[in-house]
Amino acid sequence: MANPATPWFGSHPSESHIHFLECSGNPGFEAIKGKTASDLVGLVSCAEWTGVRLATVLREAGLKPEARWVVAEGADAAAMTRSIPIEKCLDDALLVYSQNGERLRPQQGYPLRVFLPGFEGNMSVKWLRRLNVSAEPAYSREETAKYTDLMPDGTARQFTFVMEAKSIITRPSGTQRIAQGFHEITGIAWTGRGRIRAVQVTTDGGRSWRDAALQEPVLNRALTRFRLPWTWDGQPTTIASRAIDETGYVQPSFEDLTAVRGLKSFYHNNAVVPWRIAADGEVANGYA
Amino acid sequence: MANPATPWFGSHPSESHIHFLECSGNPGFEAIKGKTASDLVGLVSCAEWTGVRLATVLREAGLKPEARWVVAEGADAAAMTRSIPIEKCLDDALLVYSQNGERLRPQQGYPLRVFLPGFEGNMSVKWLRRLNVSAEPAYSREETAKYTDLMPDGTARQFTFVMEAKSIITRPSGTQRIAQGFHEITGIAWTGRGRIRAVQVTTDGGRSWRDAALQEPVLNRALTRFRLPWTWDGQPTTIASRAIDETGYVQPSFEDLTAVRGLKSFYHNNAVVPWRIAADGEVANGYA
Amino acid sequence: AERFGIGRPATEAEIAAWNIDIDRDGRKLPPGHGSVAHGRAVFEAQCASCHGSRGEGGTGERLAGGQGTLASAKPIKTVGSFWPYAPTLFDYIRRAMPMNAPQSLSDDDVYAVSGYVLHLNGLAPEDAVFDAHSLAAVRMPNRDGFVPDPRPDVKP
Amino acid sequence: AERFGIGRPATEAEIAAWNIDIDRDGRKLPPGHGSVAHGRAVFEAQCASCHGSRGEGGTGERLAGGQGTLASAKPIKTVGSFWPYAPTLFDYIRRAMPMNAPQSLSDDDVYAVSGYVLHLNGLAPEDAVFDAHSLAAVRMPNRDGFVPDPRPDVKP
Ligand code: HEC
Ligand code: HEC
Ligand SMILES: [Ca+2]
Ligand SMILES: [Ca+2]
Ligand SMILES: [Ca+2]
Ligand SMILES: [Ca+2]
Ligand SMILES: [Ca+2]
Ligand SMILES: [Ca+2]
Ligand SMILES: [Co+2]
Ligand SMILES: [Co+2]
Repeated sequence: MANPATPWFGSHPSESHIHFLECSGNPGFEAIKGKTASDLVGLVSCAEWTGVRLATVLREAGLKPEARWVVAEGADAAAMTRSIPIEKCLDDALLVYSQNGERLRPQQGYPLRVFLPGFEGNMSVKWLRRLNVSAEPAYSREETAKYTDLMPDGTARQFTFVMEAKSIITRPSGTQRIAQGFHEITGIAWTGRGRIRAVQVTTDGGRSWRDAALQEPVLNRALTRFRLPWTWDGQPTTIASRAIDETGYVQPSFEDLTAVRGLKSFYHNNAVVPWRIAADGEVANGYA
Repeated sequence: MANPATPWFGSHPSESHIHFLECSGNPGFEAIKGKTASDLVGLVSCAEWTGVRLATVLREAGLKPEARWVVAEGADAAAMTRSIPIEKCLDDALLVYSQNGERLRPQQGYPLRVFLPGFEGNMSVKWLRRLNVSAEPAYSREETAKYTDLMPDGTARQFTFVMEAKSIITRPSGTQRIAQGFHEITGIAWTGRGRIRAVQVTTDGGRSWRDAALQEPVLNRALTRFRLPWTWDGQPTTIASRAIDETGYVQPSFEDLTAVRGLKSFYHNNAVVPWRIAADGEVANGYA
Repeated sequence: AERFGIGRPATEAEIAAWNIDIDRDGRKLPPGHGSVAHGRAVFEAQCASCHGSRGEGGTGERLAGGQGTLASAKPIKTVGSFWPYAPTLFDYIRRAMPMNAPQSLSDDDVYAVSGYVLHLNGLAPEDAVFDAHSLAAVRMPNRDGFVPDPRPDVKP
Repeated sequence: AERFGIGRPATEAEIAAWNIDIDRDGRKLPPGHGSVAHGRAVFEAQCASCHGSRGEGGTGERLAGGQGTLASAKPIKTVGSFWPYAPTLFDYIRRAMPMNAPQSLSDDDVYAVSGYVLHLNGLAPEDAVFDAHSLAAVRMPNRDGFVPDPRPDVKP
């Protein structure tokens, strides 16, 4: 990483990939009462990222056998530091210089940032100034005091990197109002573990679930749109979606999730979001 | 098509697809001497198009057995008219209202346009005001006097809809200048017949060809980036790419293409573009 | 596949407002008629500024001449040399010309000026009058000049 | 896979300029030392405005207290209650604090103020002096509070 300001395009073999990027606190466990879909899961984006595989750079540099982690450090005021397991570094980790076909904007980490598909967003260190290959993680403040998930027994889970499968119905959703008759229910689903296999939608408060259609192409670790035609009979009901990813993992209900993790883990809340539809067609958060 | 100004989202089942859209005269047979990659094949784009399948609309309306063509008419000053074979209409033809996630811009056919994946761009009628289902094509001026390909024997090919496989190296390309040493050759390939299967690159003026890497996802009827690492030894040479699509079709040389079609067919020129690299690293059109 | 019951039938009035397309055989040509002589007047007044008074030499496309050039090294494609169907001339002029005021001509004027363009190409006598029947009856020189697309046609 | 021969080794000077990360065991801690007493002075001057003079009640994060609350319904996570390794305190303060002027403190001052934050948490006596050896020797109360990620953990 001697000179990251050198334009990398052309001088390094590059790839482009469409991936989501999500804050691990999207939403926090307290924020689950948000009014709109954006209140609840607005801290996710999906873009085409272009750059060099970290594996290519590490191969050019040469790795010692004891290399187990790569510590990435930003050039921001806090010199943000996160440790990346070597398996991820040699798999799909990227050093990116472009987003959606244009050079990174300053806010997105110009000139170079780490991009870790499917991992919590904080690890995709911006303004990258240094990669330090080591036998141990840094145990930096951001991977001890922060970005660890406190459990009801007082222990905290550490190195919780992958963002698990999530989905939300964006239409109809909170603060919208619908009329009786034909509607196309639609929303987005994603998983840090690969591709979305299916999204199931309930229109009767969870009694029955139907497979939604997935918009092709269903990409690895990318937002995936789903759609289901539906005719609303005008009766109050609750609609919700749940994502199932290629590992078979099923997006849990908030009740099931918090039964295991309590309400204080802050990060990695991927619970189902139910939308309640009133007789007048008003749509509201089913948890609120 | 009674009221195309009605907002369609939500009231019709929609899909989004990433496809290229290309002018059938990209490039003309005279324009083959252009200086830059953009001079040669700049009349192509790739975007995500969102809308309703034409098949869905036709199914709702009901088709008679003698329905063989759908004549699309625009609300532009010339009321542009093109005939679409019913097979395409019932396959992947779309009526689109959004491009790249935002409503169509006026220049792109707001409020609604036809989108025919892989077909010559002129047929994706903008500002759509009418679809007329019929037993025959309209034989409109745009499908007789224009958009027909004149052959050396004076006959003209008609209903030449599909844009055949094409590719071009965009880096290094005409008017650029390279230094001796490592380069990543990169460019784009596409085919109206489905997916790109392979792109082969020559760096020795056509004596040998190597498979380039294709950027995933390789989408149906979409621009596909290819890349090949290459070390230039500083000797003058010619580089070029040729696309092979999933039907096995191979992008032809300009010589092979014009041997069959002559120089006056104007449309549907998909010949290989060779770039000549001089001793000083200047890159120029190999045909010029 | 599923039917959703969306949409409604277009009304007769809605269809009529936009129902202007003419088939190649001219069966959809409207009532009305116009002479080559009147067509010359319309052309001089509304077309010649772009197309030249004899249908060539203006900024608009060349409309006359070129017969017999299609198989040559310098093919000239015009209404007379290239267009296969005369009713398409009515269709196109009515919908798209004059370029500065499309769909402003009466059907009679379109018949007349279509006739004049045919006349400029030696395909109608000075004293001809065109209507649905006579325009459909014109046999264009390049009527049989079109062949279906044989692609893929270039073998590697 | 193929090697392309791109890039060059970083120089010693380039590495030294950015080589500030400290491991949890403190082996990478730099020379230097600082007393809790001096730390109090640094803290009052440069930290208390955000964190409060006793490490709580300011706009910055709470730095002291909360021990024994982690398993409760209102867990309070601070350096004293939650942080597993004392050397990380040196690392974080040196790289990121004071927030308005990060990386402005001398290593001696960072030792001193780290010591003072430990003192505020009852983890260092009033008269302690910290250096690489003594800071690495502090055993944080929540040292063993972290467990590996067991997900997927919620069964449908
Ligand atoms: C303001 C300029 C202008 C005027 C006035 C005009 N035209 Fe045109 N005309 C054009 C242009 C430009 C084109 C080519 C349009 C295109 O390709 O989309 C054209 C195309 C045509 C064509 C098609 C030629 C071909 O082979 O495809 C015909 C026929 C035609 N005009 C007839 C007329 C007639 C008849 C009038 C008068 C009633 C008229 N034009 C008035 C500019 C004009
Ligand atoms: C201008 C305000 C400000 C000043 C001055 C300031 N801090 Fe902070 N401090 C913060 C904020 C805000 C945070 C939280 C930062 C974050 O989460 O990214 C923080 C976080 C911290 C933390 C981490 C707490 C945790 O549990 O994660 C420590 C330790 C800390 N500061 C120590 C200090 C010390 C020591 C000084 C003086 C040398 C100092 N701070 C000066 C605002 C300040
Ligand atoms: Ca590149
Ligand atoms: Ca651009
Ligand atoms: Ca975490
Ligand atoms: Ca829709
Ligand atoms: Ca937007
Ligand atoms: Ca054509
Ligand atoms: Co965040
Ligand atoms: Co064009």
